[in-house]
Amino acid sequence: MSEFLWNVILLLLSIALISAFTRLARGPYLPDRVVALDLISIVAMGFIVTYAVRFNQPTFLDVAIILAIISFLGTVAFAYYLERRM
Amino acid sequence: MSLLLLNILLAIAWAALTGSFEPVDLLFGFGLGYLVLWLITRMGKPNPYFRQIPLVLGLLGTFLADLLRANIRMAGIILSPHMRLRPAVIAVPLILKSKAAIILLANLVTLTPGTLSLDVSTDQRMLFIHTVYLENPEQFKQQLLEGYQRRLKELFES
Amino acid sequence: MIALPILSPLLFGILNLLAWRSARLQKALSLAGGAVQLGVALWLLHTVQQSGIQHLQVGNWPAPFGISLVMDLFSAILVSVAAVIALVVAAYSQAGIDAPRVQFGYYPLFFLLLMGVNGAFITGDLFNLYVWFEVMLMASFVMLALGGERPQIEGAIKYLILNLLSSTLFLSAVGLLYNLGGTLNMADLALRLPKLEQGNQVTLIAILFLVAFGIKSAIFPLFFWLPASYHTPPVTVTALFSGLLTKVGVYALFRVFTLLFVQDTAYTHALILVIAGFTMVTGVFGAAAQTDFRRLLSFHIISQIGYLLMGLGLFSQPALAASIYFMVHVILAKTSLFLVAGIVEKLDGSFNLKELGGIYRTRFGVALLFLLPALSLAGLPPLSGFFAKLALIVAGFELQQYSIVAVGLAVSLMTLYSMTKVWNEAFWKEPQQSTHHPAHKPISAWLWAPTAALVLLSLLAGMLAEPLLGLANQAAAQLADPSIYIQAVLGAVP
Amino acid sequence: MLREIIVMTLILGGSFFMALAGLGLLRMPDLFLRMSSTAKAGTLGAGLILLGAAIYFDNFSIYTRAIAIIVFLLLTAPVAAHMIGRAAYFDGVPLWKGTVQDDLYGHYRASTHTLETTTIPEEDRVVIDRDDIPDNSNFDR
Amino acid sequence: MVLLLAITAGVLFAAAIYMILRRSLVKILVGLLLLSYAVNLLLFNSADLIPARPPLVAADSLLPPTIYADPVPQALILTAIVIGFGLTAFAVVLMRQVYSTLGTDDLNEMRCTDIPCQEVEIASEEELMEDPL
Amino acid sequence: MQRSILLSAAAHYLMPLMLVFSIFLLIRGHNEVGGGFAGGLVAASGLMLYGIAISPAALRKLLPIQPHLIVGIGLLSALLSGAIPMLMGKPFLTGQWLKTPLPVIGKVGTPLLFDTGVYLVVIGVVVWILLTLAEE
Amino acid sequence: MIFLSFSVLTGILLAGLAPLLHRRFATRSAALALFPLAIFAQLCLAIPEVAAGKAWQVALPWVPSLGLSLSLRLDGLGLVMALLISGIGALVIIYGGAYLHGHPFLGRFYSLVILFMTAMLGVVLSDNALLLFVFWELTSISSFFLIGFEHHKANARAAAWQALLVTGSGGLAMLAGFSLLAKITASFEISHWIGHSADILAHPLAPAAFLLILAGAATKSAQFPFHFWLPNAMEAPTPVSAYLHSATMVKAGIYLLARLFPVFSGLALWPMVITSMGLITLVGGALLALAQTDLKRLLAYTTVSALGSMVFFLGLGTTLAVKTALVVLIAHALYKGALFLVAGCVDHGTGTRDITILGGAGRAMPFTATAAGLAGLSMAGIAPLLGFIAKELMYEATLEATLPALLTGLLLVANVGMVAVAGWVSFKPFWGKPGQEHLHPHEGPAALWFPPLLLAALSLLLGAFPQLIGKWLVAPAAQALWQAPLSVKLSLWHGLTPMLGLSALTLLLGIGISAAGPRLQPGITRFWHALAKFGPAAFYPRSLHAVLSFAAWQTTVLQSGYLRLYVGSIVLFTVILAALTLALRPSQFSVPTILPPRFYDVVLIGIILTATFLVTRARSRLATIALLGSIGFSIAILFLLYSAPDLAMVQFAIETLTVILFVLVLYRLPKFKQLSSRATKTADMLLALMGGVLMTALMLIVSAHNSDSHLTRYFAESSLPLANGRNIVNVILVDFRGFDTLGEITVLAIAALGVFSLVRLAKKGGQKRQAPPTGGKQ
Ligand code: NA
Ligand code: NA
Repeated sequence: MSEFLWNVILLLLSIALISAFTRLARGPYLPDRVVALDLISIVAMGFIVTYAVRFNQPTFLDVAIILAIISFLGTVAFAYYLERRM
Repeated sequence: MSLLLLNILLAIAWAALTGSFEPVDLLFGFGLGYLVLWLITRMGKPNPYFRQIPLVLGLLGTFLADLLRANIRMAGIILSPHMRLRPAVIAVPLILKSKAAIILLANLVTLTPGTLSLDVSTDQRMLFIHTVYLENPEQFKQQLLEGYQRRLKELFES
Repeated sequence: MIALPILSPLLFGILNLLAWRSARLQKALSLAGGAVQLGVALWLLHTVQQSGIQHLQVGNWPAPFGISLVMDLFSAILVSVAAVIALVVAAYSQAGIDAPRVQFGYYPLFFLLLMGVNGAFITGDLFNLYVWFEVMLMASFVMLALGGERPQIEGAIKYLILNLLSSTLFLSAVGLLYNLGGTLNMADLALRLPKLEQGNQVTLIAILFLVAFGIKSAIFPLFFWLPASYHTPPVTVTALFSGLLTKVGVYALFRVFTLLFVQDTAYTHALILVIAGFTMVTGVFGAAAQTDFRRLLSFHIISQIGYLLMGLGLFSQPALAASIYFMVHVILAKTSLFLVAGIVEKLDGSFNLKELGGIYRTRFGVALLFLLPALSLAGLPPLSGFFAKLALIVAGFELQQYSIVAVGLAVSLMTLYSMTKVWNEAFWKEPQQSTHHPAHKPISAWLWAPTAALVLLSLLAGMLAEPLLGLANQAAAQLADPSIYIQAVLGAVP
Repeated sequence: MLREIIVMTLILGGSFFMALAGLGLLRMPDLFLRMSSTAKAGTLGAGLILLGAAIYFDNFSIYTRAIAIIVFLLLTAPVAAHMIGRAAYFDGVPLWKGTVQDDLYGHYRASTHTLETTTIPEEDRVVIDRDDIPDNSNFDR
Repeated sequence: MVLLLAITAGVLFAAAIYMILRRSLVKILVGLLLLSYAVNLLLFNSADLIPARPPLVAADSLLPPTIYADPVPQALILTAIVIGFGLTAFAVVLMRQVYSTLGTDDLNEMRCTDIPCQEVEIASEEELMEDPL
Repeated sequence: MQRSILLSAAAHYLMPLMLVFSIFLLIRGHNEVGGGFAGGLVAASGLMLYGIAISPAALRKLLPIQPHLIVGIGLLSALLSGAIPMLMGKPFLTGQWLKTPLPVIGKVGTPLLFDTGVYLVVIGVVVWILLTLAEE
Repeated sequence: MIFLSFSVLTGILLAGLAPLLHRRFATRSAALALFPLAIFAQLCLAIPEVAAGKAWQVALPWVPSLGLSLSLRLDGLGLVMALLISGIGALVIIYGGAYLHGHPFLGRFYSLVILFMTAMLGVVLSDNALLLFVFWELTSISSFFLIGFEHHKANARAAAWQALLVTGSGGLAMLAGFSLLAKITASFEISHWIGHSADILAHPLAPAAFLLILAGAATKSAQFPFHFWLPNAMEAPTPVSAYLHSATMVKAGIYLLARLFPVFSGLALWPMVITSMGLITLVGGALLALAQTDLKRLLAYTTVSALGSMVFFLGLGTTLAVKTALVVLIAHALYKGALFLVAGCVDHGTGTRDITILGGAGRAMPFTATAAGLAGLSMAGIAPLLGFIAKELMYEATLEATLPALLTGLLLVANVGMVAVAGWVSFKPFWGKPGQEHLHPHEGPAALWFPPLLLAALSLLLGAFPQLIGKWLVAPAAQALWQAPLSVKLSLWHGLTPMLGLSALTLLLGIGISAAGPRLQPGITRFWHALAKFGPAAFYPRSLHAVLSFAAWQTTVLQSGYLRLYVGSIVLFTVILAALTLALRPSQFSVPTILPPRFYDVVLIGIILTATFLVTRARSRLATIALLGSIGFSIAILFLLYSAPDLAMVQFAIETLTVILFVLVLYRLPKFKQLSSRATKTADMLLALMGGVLMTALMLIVSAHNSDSHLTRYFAESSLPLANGRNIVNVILVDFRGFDTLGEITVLAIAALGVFSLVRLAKKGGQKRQAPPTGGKQ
């Protein structure tokens, strides 16, 4: 039962990942891709946390923190680029 | 004053990170926070709004519930085969004067269902909001005025 | 303390970085650093010669686990020659490098480059070797591009891309080898690789190493980055590169193909020999086609690499000894030539042979400084190049490898051709109208004195051929028998 | 047992909202609508999962860490959305054709680089080079 | 998984090589980045893959659990990643410099340091010899 | 376009948090996930965020010393941590530990000094590069 | 002998000091001739002992590990050469001082001549082949400088270069030959070789060694087909030609053949190759001489011919032939040395060397004319000069050889040429009719006319008293060749022999041609010019040109400047080598199946693969960066899934920083353009695929092996107890392998420094940036 649920969870996360990636690949505009990349890192974070729980590895949560901090920076940088381009 | 507060906050954050609230940890965290703050004293004027930290946290709490509700509504839109959309960019006049309050408002707007703060005008008198489903512009502005704006004004400008 | 040749340049590099604003302080530091380096290197050479291979476990972690620093005679010789070059170039730089470069980190880069080079020479760990290669490369990228003008950055681009390719291949090969051998320590690998059931896997990886280090050492047909870039920076930089960088690649080839990949020498080393021949020929042909002093010298570097590889391909103790001696010879001679090219350029304002002329008439001393290393490079007796080539020939005949010897001799003639071409054009020919009169230009003692010292050393390398060959032979004996190295690092070998 | 159920529910819910954010990003017709779904659903999803994890490990340091991340997300997600949204708007990313009202139109003054409350005369508006924007990959068509 | 990872690394290698073979510097830069991904995967694959067993010693024990991932390749990759970052940073700036100096990023227009730009003159002085006998 | 007030406000509060977190990563790195690299990268990210959100000039003002000196000091402390054991006659980089663990930090030894060097170098390098590019 | 060994050292020292001495003592610097004179005297004192069959010998080790030792040996052969070298050397220094009086580089001249002389002495005294080679090359290089003495003239430079390259290539061949002999006999000592000639001859490599050494000798001694450099070398100042190109250097090859006569003469190849080469040179040289009008070139071709004759007789190899070769060697040195010096005097006194112009200078230049006459008579082989004795011996030797008629006939032809040239050179300028131009001949100082006169007088003296050299010089020298005592009886009068008749015939024909000279010459010249296209002289520039063209072509192909070709060839080379290795040394593939992927692994890998594919096709830089980011994030997640949290953490952070870096720089970079054609892309794709397949294959081949890393266990076991850390990866980074990390942060530091310097320095230099310094593709 629990195993099945885990698979459902991971499947949902995979769906999120795939959708976000598809948007990233499709664009059509740079901001679309940036938003997609941002979502990818959020989903990745969820994935990591889920994985940490699934395999009982609390230390993995620290990676999630990094991801939360860092992904914001990436988005800001893209925005910075878009603004400097103008 | 608020520097001290921020410092204490950092000490607590440190203790939270290390997961142990022993006095030495807090002391170390305080020292560390002090160091960090010393490094960045020139970074700008400290913000008074940390005085109202508990109030802000309270607001955050009620907001979380809002967030959940909003998302479920969004789920309805996204999952329905025929998305019901009526998007618009609305300029909402601000009654808030405090910068911190405006920022918080903008954040709250973004996090609530179907709305997204795009920008604040340079003179800080208008907030531009994108919304997924606009029924009535005036009602939308009013809602925001009655809801978050008034509460924030209470918090920050009383 | 065999870590010193790595740590002392690091220290001086850092000090130079901290002394960022004072060019004078940096210059003084560079001389001091060069002198310290030379002292340390010679002392270590002496120690190694007296008491055998020196070995240090960094961090005090035992042998196959921690990083080993190993200094056998081969390493010690190269570290010493590198120190000589460093000191000479440091002195030459006092007048030979422009103020903006000094202002923008020339000296820190100089020392960090030296650190990388020495690290590569001394480490006994394969991955650590990769790290030092990167230190060296990174420093050289920056030094190369530092001028920021068209030729420099154009050259730097190609240099960078092709060298990154090589680094990647190297790193991949290290990974694959770790998968096979489960260790990174070279002595340990040397011990474990022969015990693998399927030696052919090792041979296959050996090929990757051959290509990776082959790019670094500019062998045929992987040398393209060198002629594209070496002539672009100031001669001081080129001299440093020519003396050290490609030689590190050759060093690495020697190290792995004498220590790790000796299971299938009938295949691997025969391949090296073929490559050596092509490298010599293409290099010297490339040089023959040049009309630019530095470009010509750059192609000769390639050709000389061929000779160095010849010793490795022949793979006997005398052949290895010949190559080691050759390496010392070519580093001294080639670096001197680049430095002389710098003086010539200072005098005549050009590197183009067509625009140069008349230096023999007006500046006999400069002409002599060119002539001695040039003839040495061409293998004229009794200069060092002659003994180097003779030793290779004798070693080649010993193994009945007549064709490579024939190639070597023919290339030697072509070398004579291009060296005398430079002589005819830059020194004998009358001064060209387009250039100003060199006779009245003063040359700083900081330029000629270090060059003269290096030329003198190069002469000495010929005069002292016997003791040097003896030393090389001792070094080759250590290379030819990997068990000496393994024993020195791992203690008693089962 | 109860805790396990709570944990599973939270994480399941979180991943559901994440999937939702993904689908929203994929299905919504323009950038601003897409952001509306990701900024919220993503934050909520991550928050729920983190909460689940904190409860699962039931350790003070994990709680604080989870809360730290959640606060961090709540702080940054809107800022990020705002940054991208405004940059995209002024960079000329078009609104969906079904958009009913655009109050931002004509409020950005090119000469002073300010966003103003009143409408800017045409000649001082930022001229947006829309040809420059679409940086399509082959995937587009 | 080993097979899958090996194929992935191979594809990354191939893509990297393909990009490095392009004429545009920016594309080559992309190729170099792909190359570093490829090598990292190769290194990662050089020890047994073990899911969810990080090489950490638990707070209450002296040794890691009985099964744990090999930390060595991890340390190597970490070093390689950081070095790669340094190289990338420099390469990016260098390429920018190329573009701003040369006004192009087409490598076909950067051949001057390789080919002697004046035609090589092969005719040398022996032809001046008055009597060819 | 004017700087976003939302962003600059966020940066004011995020940056010190990130610095604290980075030191946490540095100190705990020997025992938990983290270390000088990760710590340095987080700290540098924080500073970078500050530089982008407010201005490179503000970031430069904020730094107590110039980035190249941070790099130099970082390298020097890494070198020093290796040299200390040399003074005691041990090989370069041999770990030297204080007998009693310090509160909070735990056992303190030269490897921590080394890791701090790494931390500083990473910060210095990233900030140096960023400022160079952003100040053009 | 100790004096001799010192003299070599002193010579090198003196060569270095000569310019200084010259500057200090100016006009008196010709006193440098005292040095060779002292040697000459010392050698004269040694004659009796050497003639008694005693060879003086010293040996010091130099580079024993290569077989190079300082072994000097003075025997009869060496003595003859050494006497010529030092004797004529002294005269040339005196003469040169006067000839080049006031020349700015007279000091360098002294220096080079002394260096050359020393080297030449070294060649003939060395008993160690490597030592000989050292001196041999020293003669080549010093002659390079002497020929190019007037280096402002392009012709002089070219001639010097040609001489150096031709003799240098021979020298290298010779070195190879020596090394082969050393391989056979395990020694470079020549006396050792002579002692082991039987072993050498029995060895299959002997012919190769012989031919290689012969190449050295033939190039040095201007034998066909290498003869052409010698006439060109007449660009040298006349004293140099007299010394190098008649008396000494060109005889080094003859000396070498003579020296190795005992080693190789038993070889079947020896008579065949050597005689034919000598004969062609002998006849060809004489006939070519007839086409010349320049005094020095005339002399040069006859020198070629004379050298040919010496080689020819060494090739015949009979006792008589050996003796003949030696007598010719001495006679030729004396008369040809004198004639060259005379040519210099004529040039000095009249300003021209063109025999069509010269004439009637005898009255104004009596001493020169006398010297010329005597030397000319010797050259023509007229009694009672030494040349006559030599010629008689020549005919005698050919007459007793196999094929006497053919050989004698050809010899006759050559000798006739000699007589004719002798007439043109030594009589026409002095006693003949002057040409159109008005010359003002005058005699130079004594230092100019005395040396040729002395040499010419010696020809007369030794012709009159031939046994002086016969007993004391030729016999000991012949003994050195024959390795047994030979009796030598030289006399002017042998009675009415066939040789005398041939001599008379030679003289008659020669005088005839000489007289008919002006009318004959144009025809001969035309004939040779027609032939020249096919001759070796034309071959030299043509082959050089071919080599250089090939070099240029090769270089433009290899070093094309197209980076993609470089990368392509590196990849191709790697793939080919790997494929070759796999073919020759097959390895086993295996596909491990222990660990099946989970579905989310597949999702991640799917994202990586898709993104990678899209990256290669992307037309937008920013899309590419975003795609790269997604690859990096996916890889980081994979790291985490497979137990590498530290790695994931750093990868995430670095990935983001890289994106930021790109973004900061990107707006200054150009947009993607489609530059390559479809065909190129397809080819690249194939190549890239090969590279990718290779790497995958390697990974699979390697993972077929069950690896066990003993590093891992050690690190795990000692991480906490010994290194006080629970995070093993971090402990590895800062402790177990902290040294790597030290290097790594150094790389980072350099990168930052590089970025800073590159940007700032470029900004600084931005204003004064010039156009590309070299033209380039415009
Ligand atoms: Na080099
Ligand atoms: Na070189």
